[in-house]
Amino acid sequence: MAEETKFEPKIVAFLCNWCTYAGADLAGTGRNQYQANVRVIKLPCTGGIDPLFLIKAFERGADGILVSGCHPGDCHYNSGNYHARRRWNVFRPLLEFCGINPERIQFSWISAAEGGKWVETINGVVDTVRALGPFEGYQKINTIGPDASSESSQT
Amino acid sequence: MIEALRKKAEELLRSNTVDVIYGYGEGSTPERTRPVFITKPEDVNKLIWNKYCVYNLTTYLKRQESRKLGKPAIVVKGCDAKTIVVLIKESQIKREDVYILGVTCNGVGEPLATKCKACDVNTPRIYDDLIGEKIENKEIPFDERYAELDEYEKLSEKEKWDFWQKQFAKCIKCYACSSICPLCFCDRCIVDKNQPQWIDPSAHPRGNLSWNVTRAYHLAGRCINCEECQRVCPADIPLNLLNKKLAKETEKNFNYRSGYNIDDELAMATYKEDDNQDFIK
Amino acid sequence: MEKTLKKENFNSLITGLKDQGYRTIAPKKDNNLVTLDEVQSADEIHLDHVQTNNSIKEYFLPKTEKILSYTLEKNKVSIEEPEGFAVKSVVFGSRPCDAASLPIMDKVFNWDCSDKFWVERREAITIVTIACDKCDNYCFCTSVGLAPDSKEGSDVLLTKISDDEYLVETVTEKGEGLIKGLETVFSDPVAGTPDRQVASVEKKFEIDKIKPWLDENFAHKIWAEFSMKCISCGACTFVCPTCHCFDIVDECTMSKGDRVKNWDGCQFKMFTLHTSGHNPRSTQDQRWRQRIMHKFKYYVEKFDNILCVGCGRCSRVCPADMNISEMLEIIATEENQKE
Amino acid sequence: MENIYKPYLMNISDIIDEAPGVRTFRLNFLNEDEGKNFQFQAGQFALYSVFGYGESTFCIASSPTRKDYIECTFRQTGRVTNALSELNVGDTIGFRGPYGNVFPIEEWEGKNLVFVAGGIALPPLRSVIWNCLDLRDKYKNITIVYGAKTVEDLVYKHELKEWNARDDVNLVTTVDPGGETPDWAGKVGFVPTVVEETAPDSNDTIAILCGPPIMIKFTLPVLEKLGFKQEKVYTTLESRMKCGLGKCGRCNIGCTYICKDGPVFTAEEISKMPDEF
Repeated sequence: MAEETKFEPKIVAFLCNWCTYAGADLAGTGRNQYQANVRVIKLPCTGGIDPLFLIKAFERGADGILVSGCHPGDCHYNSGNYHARRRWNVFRPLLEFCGINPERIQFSWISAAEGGKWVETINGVVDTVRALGPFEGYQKINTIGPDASSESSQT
Repeated sequence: MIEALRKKAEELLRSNTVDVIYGYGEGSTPERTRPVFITKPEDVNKLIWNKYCVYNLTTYLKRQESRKLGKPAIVVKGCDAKTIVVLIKESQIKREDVYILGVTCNGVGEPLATKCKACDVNTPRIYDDLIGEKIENKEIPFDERYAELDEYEKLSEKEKWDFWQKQFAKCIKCYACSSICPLCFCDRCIVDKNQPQWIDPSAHPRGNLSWNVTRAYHLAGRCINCEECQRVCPADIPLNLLNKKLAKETEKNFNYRSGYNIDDELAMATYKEDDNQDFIK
Repeated sequence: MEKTLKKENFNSLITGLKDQGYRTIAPKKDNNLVTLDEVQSADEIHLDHVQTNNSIKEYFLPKTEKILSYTLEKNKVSIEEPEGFAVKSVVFGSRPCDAASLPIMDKVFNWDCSDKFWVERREAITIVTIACDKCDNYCFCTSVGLAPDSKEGSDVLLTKISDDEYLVETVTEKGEGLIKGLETVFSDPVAGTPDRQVASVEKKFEIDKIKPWLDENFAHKIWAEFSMKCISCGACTFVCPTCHCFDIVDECTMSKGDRVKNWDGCQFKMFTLHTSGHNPRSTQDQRWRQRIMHKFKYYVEKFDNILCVGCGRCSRVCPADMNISEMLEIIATEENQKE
Repeated sequence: MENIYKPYLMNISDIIDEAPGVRTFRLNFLNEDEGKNFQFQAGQFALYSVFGYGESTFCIASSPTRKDYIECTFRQTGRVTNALSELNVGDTIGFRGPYGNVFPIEEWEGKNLVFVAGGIALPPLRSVIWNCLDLRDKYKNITIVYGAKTVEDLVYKHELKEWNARDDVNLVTTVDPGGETPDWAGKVGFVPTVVEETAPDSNDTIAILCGPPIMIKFTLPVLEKLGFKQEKVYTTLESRMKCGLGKCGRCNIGCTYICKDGPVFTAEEISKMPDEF
């Protein structure tokens, strides 16, 4: 009897160098286990995360995304996370309006001291996205080749 | 009103206050108008004003060809005038570099353009001269202004996705939406940058989704709802819904409306410590 | 061969084509637009329009198409060629101007060496045109040597002869084969001269006047004057049935990718931009001139055809109301005045 | 039917750093049969591709008389050339060509040749220079004037030495003022000036010119002054190209398609083209 392969979501995490990345590091040095579905991309600051990065992650097969940085007031560059928060406030509803489940893009503040929160958050994201299932909508448009698009247009 | 407009235009050109008038002229058909560039006082009779003057002429402020004509006076409706506020705030033009010929307007388009349905700028909020009888701008409640979005926001996640996929499939990547947009003024658009190539240039579902989402997002907190992108789209994609959604979120979250007050900080260039963060863990 | 086709038989025609393995593309209404699109039944077909929004071009030169794919493994590359792109189809109800664009474009895609993506699609697709029974101000086929009932490029031409009947004329062997294969759908023509309902399209300019003027006026102030309102989008070139310029780009992930041919247009400022930063056509007047010159001079000199069929789409969609026939009228008038 | 957009696969067998940002690749056909059947002539160009990045157009820089390989020299500027410079010996690239017309070197037999090149424009001429040198008996005096911004920017430094050492080649190298090094033995000055100083005899001579537009612009009058007729002056043009086959529609200057009717033109032909370079 063929065993049903369980869906394991691919999660891309965009982390700020100063807080969340260090927090994730702390979780590692503290030997706190968390689900291995996450691929971490380290960036200097959440303020430097262009929403295009998130779209690109979906294009390249991510089922879910976590964006995480310093708590308000703690930004290494003073205000990067405040600016980022403004952008997320409008970008998230935009994606939702286009039919992308907002649960697939999650945001968090995790400081360098919060290894435990990192573990909790990433496990939460993985569980949520696993429950949502593969991001079929995006996978479909990723696999439709350029040649197929004209035939499928306007239908 | 046309007479007053022509008279003023002639006066501005004769006195060398400006070098050129960007205005509306007669179009290919009676239901169309077209942009005209008047540089000689004797040509002011080419200027017209009627309900088909839907264009937002401020887009020519970004074009090198029209800029070469010198200092302009622009015929603007109340909605178009908001663009100038944003352009000034974003350091694209200086207030003194443009002469604003505001026209009062009771709506354009036949049938009436959707942008006119909840208009609260019948009289421009910024102008050097006002042509036409001043109309008292009314206050329109938030819900009414964004009423157009209701039927789409109500859709389920899958319905939304299917709706937009169907719309984006029509996109042919002609970039008329960004070419016409007075606020898409980057010398080289992100889609034309290829190191790295963030947005696939092909007009397939993947490339079309990232292009259309990015185009809209780059106007977050900036779009003044002139609906030019939607008007020019040869594939009839309701692009303005995306822009409007972003405007709604900007207003809801930051109490900011683009182009209304020249003293307001640009929504996306500032922040407040107590900005909404109920979605952040 | 001449036959007639009753409107009520459209459905059996489409079903018949389907049974024979054809995909049918026909005008279809979608919101405000009528587009050439795949149809499953005759109910979807919409014929009460002047012109479809998209041109027939997209079924021969799609807006985006894969020209090869590859897989990358370390420093090993293997190339795979696309297959199955030429789908056996009938385009039903396209306009004569659209059909006429095909033999014109055959020239550029076949001179010197043939582009198989074009050629194989040309072979796979049969064109059943319906002569125009109405037109609008933007139509100018009669000014570029065509007519609302031209047969150029069509395999079969249908002409309305009453509210519910069409005259069917085969133009090519391919068309004749198609009709013969579906004999029961068609009837024999009734005796007498049928009442062909064909639009009358006003002739706006003398095409003979255009090229001589272009030959002399590469540097003329009209290029800048006329194109001042142009916003440099590609709408005119993309909806044009004869504009065929394209771009080739790679799209890939780390391990595999496609080389893709996409529509491109001479009105974009990036179109001719060199990597060095130099741009031979950096201003809009140069690009507008290129568009007119390419259509009415360069292509004529190279391939002996005007690269325009007078469909008027570019002028209909232009965001700034640039009107190509108006430009040509001005040129023809100028040429007249010179004499 | 053959897919005209399908490239040959080529193996990079050698990489030479010529100057800052400028590299030469030596390429061999992965499929030996393709290599055996492949022919080109001096002046032709090709489209080189890095899979995943796209295609870029430049000339074939090696001589058709050297049959075992193809060489190309490129400067790192755009997306594809940047990707090319990331590659190593043993990597595979795509190659489409040869395209375009050729230098009519048979017509030049029995004549003097003057090659004038500036900066990164030596590669297009290198193919024809070696071609003529490999058939040295067929030509009379051969003069090469080559200039670059600085000594470092000169490409093919080894070959310049080789040409300099030959007594059947008159090589004049120059660098822009300020670009010289203490041990620089060549001239200092801009190419047009140096051509004027060198004053090659225009009698029975063909001039072949390649360089940035500004160099061409100022060298053409100098050649005219020296008595060169326009039809005796050849140059090669470049443009943005995507297909190389006369279909994609962007490389035209008037009715002339650089990819099919060029890239080699005489100064006379160019003088008749509309001013849209």
